[in-house]
Amino acid sequence: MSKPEKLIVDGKRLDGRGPFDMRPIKFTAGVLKRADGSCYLEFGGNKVMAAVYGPREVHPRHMQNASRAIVRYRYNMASFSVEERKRPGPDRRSIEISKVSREALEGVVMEELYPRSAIDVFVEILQADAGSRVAGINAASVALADAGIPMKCLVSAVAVGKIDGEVVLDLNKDEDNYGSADLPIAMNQFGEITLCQMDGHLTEEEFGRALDMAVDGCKKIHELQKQALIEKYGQDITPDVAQPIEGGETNE
Amino acid sequence: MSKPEKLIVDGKRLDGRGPFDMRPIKFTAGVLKRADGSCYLEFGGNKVMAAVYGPREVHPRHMQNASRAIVRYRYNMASFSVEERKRPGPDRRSIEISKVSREALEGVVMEELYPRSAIDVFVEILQADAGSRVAGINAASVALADAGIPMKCLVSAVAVGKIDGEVVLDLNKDEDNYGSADLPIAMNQFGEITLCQMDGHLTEEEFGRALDMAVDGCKKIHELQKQALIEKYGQDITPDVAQPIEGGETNE
Amino acid sequence: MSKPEKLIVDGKRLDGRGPFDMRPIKFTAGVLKRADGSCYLEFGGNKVMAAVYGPREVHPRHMQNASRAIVRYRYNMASFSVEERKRPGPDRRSIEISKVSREALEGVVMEELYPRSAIDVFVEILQADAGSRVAGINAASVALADAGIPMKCLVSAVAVGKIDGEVVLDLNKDEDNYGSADLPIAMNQFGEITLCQMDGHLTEEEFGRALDMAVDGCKKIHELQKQALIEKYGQDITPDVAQPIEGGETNE
Amino acid sequence: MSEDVIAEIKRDYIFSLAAQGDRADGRKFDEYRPISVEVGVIDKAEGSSRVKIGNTQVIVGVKMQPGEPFPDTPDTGVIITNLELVPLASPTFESGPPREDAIELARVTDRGVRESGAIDLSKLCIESGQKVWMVFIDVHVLDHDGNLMDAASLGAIAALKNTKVPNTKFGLGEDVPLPLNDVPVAVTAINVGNAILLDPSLDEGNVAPCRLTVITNKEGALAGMQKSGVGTLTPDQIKYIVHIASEKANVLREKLEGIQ
Amino acid sequence: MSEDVIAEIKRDYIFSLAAQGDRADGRKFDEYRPISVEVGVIDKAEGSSRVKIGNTQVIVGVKMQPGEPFPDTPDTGVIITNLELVPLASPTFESGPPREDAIELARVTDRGVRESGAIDLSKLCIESGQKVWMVFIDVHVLDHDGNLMDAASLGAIAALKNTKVPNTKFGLGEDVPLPLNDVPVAVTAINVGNAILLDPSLDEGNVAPCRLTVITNKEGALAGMQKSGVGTLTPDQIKYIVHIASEKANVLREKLEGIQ
Amino acid sequence: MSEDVIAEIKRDYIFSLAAQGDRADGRKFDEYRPISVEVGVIDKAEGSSRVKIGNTQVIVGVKMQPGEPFPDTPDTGVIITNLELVPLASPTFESGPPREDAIELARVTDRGVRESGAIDLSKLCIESGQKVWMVFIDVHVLDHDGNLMDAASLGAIAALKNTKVPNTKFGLGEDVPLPLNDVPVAVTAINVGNAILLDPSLDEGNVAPCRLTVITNKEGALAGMQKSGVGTLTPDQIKYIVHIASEKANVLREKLEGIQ
Repeated sequence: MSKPEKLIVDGKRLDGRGPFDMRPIKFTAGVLKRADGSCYLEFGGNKVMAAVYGPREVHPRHMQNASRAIVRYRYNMASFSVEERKRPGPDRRSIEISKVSREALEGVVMEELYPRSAIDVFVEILQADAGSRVAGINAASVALADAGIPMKCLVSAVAVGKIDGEVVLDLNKDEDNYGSADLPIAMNQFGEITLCQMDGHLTEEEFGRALDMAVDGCKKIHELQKQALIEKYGQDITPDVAQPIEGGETNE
Repeated sequence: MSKPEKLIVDGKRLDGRGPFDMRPIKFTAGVLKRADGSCYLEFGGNKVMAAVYGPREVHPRHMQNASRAIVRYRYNMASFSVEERKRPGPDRRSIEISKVSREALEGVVMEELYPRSAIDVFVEILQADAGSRVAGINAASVALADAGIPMKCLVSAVAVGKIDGEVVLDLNKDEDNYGSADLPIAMNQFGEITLCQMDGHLTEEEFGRALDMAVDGCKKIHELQKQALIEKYGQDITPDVAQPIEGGETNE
Repeated sequence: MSKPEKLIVDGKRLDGRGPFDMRPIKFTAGVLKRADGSCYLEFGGNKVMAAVYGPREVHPRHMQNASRAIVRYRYNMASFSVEERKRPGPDRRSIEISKVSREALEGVVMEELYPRSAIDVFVEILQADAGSRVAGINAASVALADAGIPMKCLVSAVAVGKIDGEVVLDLNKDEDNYGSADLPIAMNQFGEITLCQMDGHLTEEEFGRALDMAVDGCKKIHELQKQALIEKYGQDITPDVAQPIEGGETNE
Repeated sequence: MSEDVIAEIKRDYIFSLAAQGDRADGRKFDEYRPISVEVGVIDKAEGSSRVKIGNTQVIVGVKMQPGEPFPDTPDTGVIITNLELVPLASPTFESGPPREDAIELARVTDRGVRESGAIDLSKLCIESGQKVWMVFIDVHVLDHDGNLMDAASLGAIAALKNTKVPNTKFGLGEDVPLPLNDVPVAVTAINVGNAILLDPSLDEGNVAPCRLTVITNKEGALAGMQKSGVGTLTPDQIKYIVHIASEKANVLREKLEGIQ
Repeated sequence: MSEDVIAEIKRDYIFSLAAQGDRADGRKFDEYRPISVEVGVIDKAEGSSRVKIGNTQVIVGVKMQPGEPFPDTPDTGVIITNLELVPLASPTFESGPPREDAIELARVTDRGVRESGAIDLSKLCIESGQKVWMVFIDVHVLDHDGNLMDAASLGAIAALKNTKVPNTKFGLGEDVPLPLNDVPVAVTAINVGNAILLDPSLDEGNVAPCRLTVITNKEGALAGMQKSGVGTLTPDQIKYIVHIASEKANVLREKLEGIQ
Repeated sequence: MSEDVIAEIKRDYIFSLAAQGDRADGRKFDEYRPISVEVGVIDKAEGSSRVKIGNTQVIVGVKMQPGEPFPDTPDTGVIITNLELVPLASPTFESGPPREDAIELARVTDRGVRESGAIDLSKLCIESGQKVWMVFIDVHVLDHDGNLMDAASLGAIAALKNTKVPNTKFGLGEDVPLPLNDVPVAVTAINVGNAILLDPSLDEGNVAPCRLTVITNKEGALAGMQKSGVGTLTPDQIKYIVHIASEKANVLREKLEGIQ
């Protein structure tokens, strides 16, 4: 698509969504035989497979941690997942995404239960639309639960962006290409932010609104994640989070 | 050479050979000082040096096998061995050839005698004509014997191909370039196939004939290997294989 | 600069120096917080930072030496240190320089005091003029002393070259580009040569004079190194070398 | 129980079943697990497929872009086949550059497509000596439950049948189907004792001394073959496998009919 | 004492100080260590800077050379940002290819420059579709005593302000200053207990559960943001950090005034 | 006996022999082991040689192909020298990218050829600024029994003397001999106690504190020099080695006479 004149017409985005609408999302838990846990996610045009192995032995041994499990995360794009064929193997972008995605999930995993072991999270982007990193985190979170890894709660993620000067939820590829800001956010069920990146241009006020919008989006995604697990297990296996907290205290 | 009109004229191939003839072959065992065993082989235009080290300690230790020796095989082409200079170092082709060549030899080595150790086979292609992989296996087999590695028997290898619609033994480079099938085969003295690859186009009937022709070729090469070892040691040091078996039973 | 007609005019080099003059040299010891020892050196247009860490543990363990410390040396050019941007990371030139520089210093370090440990010397060339390898060795030597590593003595280094048919001390970049020989030399305080490389064209007689000139240059540099350490420590901390020896016996 | 002991028990079980004419999952010796072939699963690719053989699952994407021909074949398109054993697909796969197993699978898949003349490469010239179509066949293994070779090969040919030459994207006219000549099919066998089993499951593949893959074309002629593994096969065993592989290939080829 | 115990003691010390409104080096929560910015320190570079924040020290060199534009932006210069955590700068850095920390620092520095539109890339076209200026920003870390992110970002922008387009060298006319539009500044905060501290020292950074870097432009709008580390931040904490980062950026920006 | 003890015994033996004016293989201090030089051993190369010094054995192949000149030397051919310490040649060599020893050997060999002006590179221009001959000198070590440096250097120059510029292959006329100006020769010495020994055997090289290689041209002038190893040499020792190296080079150069 070449740059359209407007990305929002009569309050509707070009794919017909309102500012607060997310693209169609479909989680399926437990789709792989070999992995200990897995999840296939279609999130708009993103097609994402996540698998979890572990807790398992760490090689080489000097990477072991004597007091807790280490979490490893590999975000990988299939060569055919994008418009122009991508060379196989990690590049700088995927290394950064793997790092922040791991950090987004690591805090909810009860690592102290499995000293000296590794929990491996593998995310394959089979088709990439905008938002593949948040899609990956969402699928990985369900795959961790499917693998029976003890967790404090699930992590949910979504991106907010700005198009035609308006803050909107969950950019698609065209909106991302021609939009002016991108804010991927991940959140745990306590309302705490576990991933926060941003590039583009946002005023402080716009940022505040965008962040609130992301928090709402994450809550909706959490419901879908929970449903996917219920579908597979016939019951709610997500951790029981007594009272989600809506932001903590600061020294403001 | 640009493509000739015919590759077989009056029943003779362009280098004067008949369909069942192999190119000149010369094995020399024990040609290197440092290696535990070695063999230099000229096989048509192929010039191949094979060396064996071991049994020796394995580094890193996690690659050791507690119950047997591991066999490693490196097929490597010198930069100047081919028409257009080859970049040094392994490429995908040489990695595949190293794998199947190792598998072709591993079964005849008595690995169980040397737990936790490695037997390293290094094959340098100094000049490549067609059939360098089978030349490498032939030389490696003699180098293993020269190194005194206990073996059940030698392994012998040759390629069969198809040119001008005829199945012929041991293609040279021009025949390989303009031929229509290539079938490298390795065989142990029990008549069992240890390497079998094929590409090109062969009917089932042609394949059957080609395989029989390869079996005959391997037997001839085995004689030359044995002679090379006798030349060096003054006696036949090849293992005493009671009764070579001509094919096993199947559930046909 | 394009090639000038002459590099020596009326006995003076184009930058005004005589044949025996070195460029301005300034050592500053102890300039980094994190390193155990460090030295910043401006040597003509060279800007060099050297740091020393150790003795410290060696990973992986199989690189340890049970009877002495290992010395490691990394010569690295910043991308922006040369006229045309250099790709980050080691190339063949820097690997060779790291090797010979390590060998130039290793002999004066009392390695036997620290078995199983490593002494790491890191040299960053922030700006390169001719002679960056000798500048690196000079700075590294001071950084080793600054780190308190026990040494038999300091090592000093300088290059001699030939321009317009004359042997001169310490080539600058233009002289190096258009000169006809380059002889980098490092020497310990016993008058023994620890680094000696040469390329270009020198008669045996010219070489003899060049080597003598380098020996004199090293002595001058040694004084500057000693001063830099006195400046930092308020006293002479360089090892007490009883009687520097002016060349050993040979079987001439 | 140690892994070695478990492996030993599995081996004995599989061999003694085979001696009785049986397999652990009840299949006949020459019977494949259920096979499914979907195409068009990746919109971003010029062609794509998802193939399942039992629980083994691969996705293949075909991308095409103009590039320079090889100097000695100035009028001929170029095939580049790659296969990734991503660590998601098996506890034994590792991150990092492809290892010999992945390279072997990719190269055998590639030879099957190439040597059978499956793609009519002469129709993929854009400008002689300057520009031809590069056909990238990328096989992405998602779940490794045995017999990757046949899944990769079947996936590749299904994705190629699904491929449109993206002329529009590069201003070269209308998109057209990739010109195909043949439909090569790989059939993999193992020998377990004196039994020859097709489509080895993961456990069967692990205990078998070696595998033989036979790639045949529409007419039943051989286009490729690869023995993989340390074990041996007699000439008669090989001839037998070639024979049944060429028959069985016709059954697999039916799965590809109607696909486009 | 084991390293773990020392780490524990440091953590307790820093947290309890913060609870009392204090920091180990006596700074206020929103106070930076002394900052120095020098430019023109590398003659061989088109622009360069040496930035110190406390003992943290980086050198940034900018090199420019003509190169090919990306196909989709034929009239636009290209920015390539690289950062090297050379082992000279810290006992914990290692030789070898850049690891995820170095890549993250480089990419966040790059996005700060890029997304704020700091460089007027439209003026870096030499010949449309054929040749544009490539701007290489190389950050070389010399001493890592905490808060590399802000030092790298400040160093990059200082070096860019110091950069002359080397037209002479490539026969393209007179050298001119690199055309700049904005001066983005990164401010990094950590939360320690309930305290938000700016410019974390090495020890503070090590014990903090995570960092948040906020990059703002001249007008106080956000151009980039990056949370780094396993810990969490509440939305309110993030909003508070955004607010003070944008204020503090003005103070840092003064250090860059007059530089050219 | 441990390896260390064996090494100690060898060291003592070699040093005490040298103190008596002797060597383990009975050679004089300035005597080389038997040298053989063959050329034309690899038909696929434009030039090739096999050099043996004692049991040390190298094969050198020279390949030539047209390529782009460096921008600053548009009329000058390009030399690329590579040396592979393949693991076949010694129990201590390993597979993988070349390590510092291989790189040093290649670079010293390269400098010897280059700095002596052995090849007349000005005659290797095909089209100014566009196309020149690239001369690839590949040294393949087959058996490492000491003094690889001299074998590599001798092999390189022998292969160059054997080289024909492959004009025919690239449609550039008749093949002609590679234009050579000089015949640089490397001579390597060690000091053992107070003895200077040429052509160190493997054991001698291992126990010597360092080596000095001196490369001289036909006129006896120096074209290159490299000290390798941790030990030291006095200036007088170096001058002495330079002197005898230049004399001994004439003897080695005779081995190259008549070669083409």
